[in-house]
Amino acid sequence: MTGLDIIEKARQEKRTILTEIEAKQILGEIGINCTDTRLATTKQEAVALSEEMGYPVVLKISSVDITHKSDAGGVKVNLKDRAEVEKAFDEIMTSCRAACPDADIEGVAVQGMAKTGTEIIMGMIKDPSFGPVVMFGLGGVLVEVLKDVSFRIVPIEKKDAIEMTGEIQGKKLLEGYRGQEPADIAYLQDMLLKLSDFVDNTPGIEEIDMNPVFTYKEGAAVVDARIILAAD
Amino acid sequence: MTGLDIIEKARQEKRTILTEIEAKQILGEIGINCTDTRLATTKQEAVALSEEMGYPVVLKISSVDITHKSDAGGVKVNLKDRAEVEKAFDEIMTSCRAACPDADIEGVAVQGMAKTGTEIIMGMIKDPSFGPVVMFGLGGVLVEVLKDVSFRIVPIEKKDAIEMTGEIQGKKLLEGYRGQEPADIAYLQDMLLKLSDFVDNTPGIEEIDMNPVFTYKEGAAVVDARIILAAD
Amino acid sequence: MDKLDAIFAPDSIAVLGASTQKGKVGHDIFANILYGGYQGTLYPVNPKAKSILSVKCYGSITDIPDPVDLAMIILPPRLSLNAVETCIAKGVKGVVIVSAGFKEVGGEGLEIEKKIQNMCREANIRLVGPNCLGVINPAPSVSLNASFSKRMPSAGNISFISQSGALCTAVLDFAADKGFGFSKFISIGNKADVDELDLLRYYHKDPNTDVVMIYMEELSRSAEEFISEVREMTSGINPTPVIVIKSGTSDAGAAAAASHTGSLAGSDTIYDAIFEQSGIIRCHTVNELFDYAEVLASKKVPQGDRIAIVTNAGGPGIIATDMSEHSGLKLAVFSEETIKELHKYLPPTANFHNPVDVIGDAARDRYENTLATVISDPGVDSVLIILTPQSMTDAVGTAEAIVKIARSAVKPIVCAFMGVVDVSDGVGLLQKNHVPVYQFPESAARALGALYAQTRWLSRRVLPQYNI
Amino acid sequence: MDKLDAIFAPDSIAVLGASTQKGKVGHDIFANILYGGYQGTLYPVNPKAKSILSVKCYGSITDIPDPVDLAMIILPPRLSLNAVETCIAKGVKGVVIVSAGFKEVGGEGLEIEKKIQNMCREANIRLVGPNCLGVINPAPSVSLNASFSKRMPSAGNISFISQSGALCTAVLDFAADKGFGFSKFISIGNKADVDELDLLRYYHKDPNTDVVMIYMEELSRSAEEFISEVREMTSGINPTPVIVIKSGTSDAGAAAAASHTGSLAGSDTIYDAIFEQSGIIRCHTVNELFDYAEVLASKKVPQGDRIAIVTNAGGPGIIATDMSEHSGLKLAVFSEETIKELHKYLPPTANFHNPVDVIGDAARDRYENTLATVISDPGVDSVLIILTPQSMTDAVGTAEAIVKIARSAVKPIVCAFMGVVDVSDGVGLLQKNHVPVYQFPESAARALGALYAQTRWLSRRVLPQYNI
Ligand SMILES: CC(C)(COP(=O)(O)OP(=O)(O)OC[C@H]1O[C@@H](n2cnc3c(N)ncnc32)[C@H](O)[C@@H]1OP(=O)(O)O)[C@@H](O)C(=O)NCCC(=O)NCCS
Ligand SMILES: CC(C)(COP(=O)(O)OP(=O)(O)OC[C@H]1O[C@@H](n2cnc3c(N)ncnc32)[C@H](O)[C@@H]1OP(=O)(O)O)[C@@H](O)C(=O)NCCC(=O)NCCS
Ligand SMILES: [Ca+2]
Ligand SMILES: [Ca+2]
Repeated sequence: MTGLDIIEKARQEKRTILTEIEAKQILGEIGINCTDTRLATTKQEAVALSEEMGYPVVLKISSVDITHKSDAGGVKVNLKDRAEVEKAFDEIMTSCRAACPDADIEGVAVQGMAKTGTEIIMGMIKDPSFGPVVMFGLGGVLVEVLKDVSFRIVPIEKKDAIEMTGEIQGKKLLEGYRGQEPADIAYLQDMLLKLSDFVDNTPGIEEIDMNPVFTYKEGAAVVDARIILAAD
Repeated sequence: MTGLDIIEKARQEKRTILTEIEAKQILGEIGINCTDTRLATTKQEAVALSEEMGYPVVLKISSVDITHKSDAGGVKVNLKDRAEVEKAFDEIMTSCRAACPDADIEGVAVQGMAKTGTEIIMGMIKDPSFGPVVMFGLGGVLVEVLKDVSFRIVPIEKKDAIEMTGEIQGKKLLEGYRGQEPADIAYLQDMLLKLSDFVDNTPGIEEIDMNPVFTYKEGAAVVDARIILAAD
Repeated sequence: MDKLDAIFAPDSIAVLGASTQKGKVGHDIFANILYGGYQGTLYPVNPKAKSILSVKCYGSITDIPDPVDLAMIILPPRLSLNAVETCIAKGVKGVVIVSAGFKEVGGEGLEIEKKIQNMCREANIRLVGPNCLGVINPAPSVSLNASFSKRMPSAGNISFISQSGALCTAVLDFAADKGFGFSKFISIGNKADVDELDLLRYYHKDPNTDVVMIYMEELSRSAEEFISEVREMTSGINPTPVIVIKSGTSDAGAAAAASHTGSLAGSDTIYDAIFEQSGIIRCHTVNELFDYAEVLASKKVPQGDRIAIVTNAGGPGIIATDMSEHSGLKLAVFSEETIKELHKYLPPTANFHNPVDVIGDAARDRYENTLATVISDPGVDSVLIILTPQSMTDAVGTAEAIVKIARSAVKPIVCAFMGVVDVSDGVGLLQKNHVPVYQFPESAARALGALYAQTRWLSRRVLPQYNI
Repeated sequence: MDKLDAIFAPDSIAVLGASTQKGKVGHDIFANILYGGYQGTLYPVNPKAKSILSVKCYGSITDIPDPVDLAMIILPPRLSLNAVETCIAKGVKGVVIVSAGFKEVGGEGLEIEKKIQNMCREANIRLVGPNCLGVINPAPSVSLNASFSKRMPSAGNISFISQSGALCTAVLDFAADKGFGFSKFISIGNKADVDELDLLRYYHKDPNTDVVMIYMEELSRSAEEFISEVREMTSGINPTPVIVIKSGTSDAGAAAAASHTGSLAGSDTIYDAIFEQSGIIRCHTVNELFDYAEVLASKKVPQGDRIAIVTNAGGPGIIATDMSEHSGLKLAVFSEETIKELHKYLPPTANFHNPVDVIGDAARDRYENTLATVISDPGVDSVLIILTPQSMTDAVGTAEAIVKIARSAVKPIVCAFMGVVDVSDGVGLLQKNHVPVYQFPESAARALGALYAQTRWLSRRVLPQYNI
């Protein structure tokens, strides 16, 4: 299925929220690197996928009805072997069913543990007056407490992307701070351009959230992603 | 030895830098809670102290000549049993002797692992024109990248302490953020007052750094501390 | 001929709703056009009057025997609707509706506004307003003051667009007090047709407009279109700097968003992005608006961020230094030759390093020689001159010297002549010669900072979209 | 009698270095005192002149047959040293040294300054300067203009302290233009003796000083002493608000620090702390200094942060709303009774919620009734009135109504009368009656924000030092 197919399918199912797996597939298709994330509908599949990807892995509940996955007990990280994966699978299922009894549960998303790096967040939202805007900010405390983010109206050009990564208060963090390796800023700028081009060419997208994105000396990886479609 | 004795002794030894153990003893005496930190001169002592404090523990090189302890390989954290402590002791000694061959090494400071909490930093410096000032800020990224700190001239009164904890940009972090428990702000204000009263009554102190301090729902603990005396 | 020429430079104007009664809006605006020395032909229209202020009056615009370019309508909404019909019949090219009571009150007013909007669109007539203050063009060849305001500003190279009519009168007063000149001045009210982008296009082409000031409450068209066009105007071969003061920051829309990104996107943040992307300088007070317009209108941009400060008083020099650094500038480091040269002209107690202190008893000469010297230093990109009135101070002489040097300099020079009365002749001289001059050093430094931001915008180069 | 009375209100003055030559500092200052209508007795001292400007001249201060309170010394450093000796012999109570060339040039100048400092200290004489502009006291009972500046400001309740002499002349000019009055005005130059704290003590006790403005370059005494005393003055039973503009931010000292704390402590940060702890309001431009002084001098503080805005134009109302929120205020929510009451006075197209729009054609009545109504709402702590000149506007009448209500109101009222000329009579009336009035709504809102910060400072309560 291509990205457009995924969107089409969701529309037919009268969904506006895509699953993380769907979101990452769409983003991957436009050239944005996401951590490998695949659906397991059974415990056996979860183990098989984990072995294939290599430990440690992360298991997350996959359900369009569960928005706050961690709160529902739907996330287990750093699973180091088969036994841990099996145990995590059961625990996730049990606690999600208890927390959200009416939720339609598709299965569990298995994903490799991304090497940690400086966290950033990137996203897009449709402004009620001005249409899509893209956003760039530092992850974690900086964005949540200080709202240290930069916005631009879509479509952006290269210079805009350069300004976005340059105008946040905490930009020193991207230059490599306390022994952390510097972020590949040019790569992040490219990601912003790809995001802008994508939303510019794809009508019907309401919001995109990539949070967190881990940045590395070369490249970056989207660890969690959400896409919300416009209600028609 | 009381705090004043420690300072007197350092002066006689023509030292301006106190060890972490000395610094914490002085701070403890004025009612500032520091993690229990004691000197072990031998591996056996290190193990004995660890058992007494209870695992896990932290080992840090204790030497007035080694300022950047981590860089010299002088810090090992989260040591869970006797074997790990023994191994850590040897490694610390080896790498510190290699990194700083001329350093006078007193031994190793053994300290209990403090429960983590929101990090803050607190300190004091003597301004060349205006004498001692106290400082309060959030630890980690916020203080290092954004310099989000508050200063007051010594002596401060209660209202000043209240303003200090209230005027930092990231103060929301102290209110408990993302499930982290809220900090005991009144306790931090008391710490600032104790710090101010201490430096106001004790001449000859050039700088004090408490970084990090972990804050809890009740109380707080100074995890690392430095005191520098004025050169006469 | 541009359609908007009929608004800003009409050959003839009819005022529908002109009145004989002093104090009525329809009378006052007619009087302002008449006594403002309008260079075209003016016709009052009022079914009840024979003449207004001695000018023959017509019962309907269609009775006027000659062609009419612009119709000013000052009639209540329902009457305005009929009046627009007659204007179309007459074949006018532009309509300005001053009256209030349209979209902004909703209901019937909104309905009437929509009807008028459609009628004008179909007739291919440009419409300004309704609910606006009017239009002013002080150029001697036009001399049009079709506004509420009795005072015609002097002619200059800065044009103004205001969504709020009320702000216009205050801005005109303020400008008169500052000796500030305008090229074109317009209040656009409800923006039923003509809006900021239309006017920016027109001002950009206008050889008499070098800088545009906008007071905006909200942008009522596509951000993408606005950005892509304005970006061209503010950059390109013939860049027109645009400065905006934008108010109103209701974040109600954003509060409802589901995602993280959404929760951070306040409408004010989005406007910041729009202005950034368009190359528009945003400011937050009317004082700043004027300060920045003045320096941008001098049409010189610094090549870099290194500022030299020349002062006859230490304190203001420090204030200027602080604000320069706050505004993104750096203090220039002088070459050895510069310092050697300065020693020739300045007393030994002077400060020869940046900020140069020519000392309280400096008359014209020291300023002149110092300015000539520092501006020639290749390490200096712009100069800020501070003059405080002291007993030996020669404000006029110093201003003459500055004007002389500024005339041939490519680097921008701005002045802070501190004091209102004692230095006013010097200030007047600088203003007449388009050397930006401020009352306090902090304003001057901040304006130079804005000018340097303009340099950075202009040097934005087109880059390939992707690296890889 | 306070020693500083001899500086601000001397019964007699000798000018050492008074000169017959127009243009010399010694001549001009003498002339300014004489023609400024000084109410005491003035003696020129100059060994070469018989009389200066018709006044009998003495060869030495010791030749003067009567007692002398204040000696103004306007002689080069070495001569000043001798002159101080004679002043001590004469038994003066205060000395002001205007001359430059002392500590600020180092070397011999510094030596001489130290000697003079010691001599005055031993003789128990207060010394102002050297390197200062002088002293002004416009009170009719004194009428002293012992300064470089020809213009005597009008009398008011704001006192000024400036470390920079040059800034003083600009401030005086600016004040004259704004119709701003001063109680005491002093330039303290090198601060060999009298400094900010001495003057703050004096001003605090002075019944004619309600607000103090300071221009400071650096504080040259113990911060602890300064803070603990000034904190008492700005709080306490008879609080005197103090506003400072402080420049100069060299962080060289801090850069050398070894610790983390040290690396974060820039000198500017330390000054912020000093001002915070002293209850001093810091501002960054001279405009703000005046804006805040004006509102603080009106001697009313809001009980809370809820502001009501009344305007005859939407745009400026929005600007005021934005700046209010920026400045730490909240828009008041009116009670139902208030809104009902407003319906009685305002046309249906008005906005009855905060900000209240009384509509462009409001004359005096609507403003008067609206202000009376909103100020009585218990949910309102302060009111901002915006007036833009439109055809029906009655600036003077509206000002009269505001003055009438303000006279009996405990809640602060500030105005923004937009426009310089058209509204000037109304502005004059407000100023005369101590109702703070600004040119633009953003300045008015920001000033109210500063006033509310003052409320918060005053309501600082003494708390027990420790919880536990
Ligand atoms: C438009 C407005 C000014 C009209 O108010 P008014 O003066 O009471 O209106 P009138 O009905 O008296 O009409 C004005 C004149 O036009 C005349 N008139 C009536 N019908 C007319 C017609 N079809 N054509 C021409 N004139 C006509 C009237 O007879 C009157 O003239 P008179 O004084 O000689 O009798 C008023 O409705 C308004 O909108 N005021 C607010 C304006 C404003 O604030 N705009 C926004 C600025 S930011
Ligand atoms: C103090 C200063 C003004 C004197 O400059 P000057 O006018 O050249 O000084 P002079 O030596 O001519 O002395 C002035 C007068 O005092 C007279 N005089 C000399 N000795 C004297 C004495 N012992 N007692 C009284 N008068 C004396 C001189 O004869 C002369 O009078 P004249 O003009 O009638 O001949 C100058 O040195 C100075 O400091 N200027 C800068 C001032 C300034 O900027 N201050 C800071 C403001 S922020
Ligand atoms: Ca142009
Ligand atoms: Ca007082």
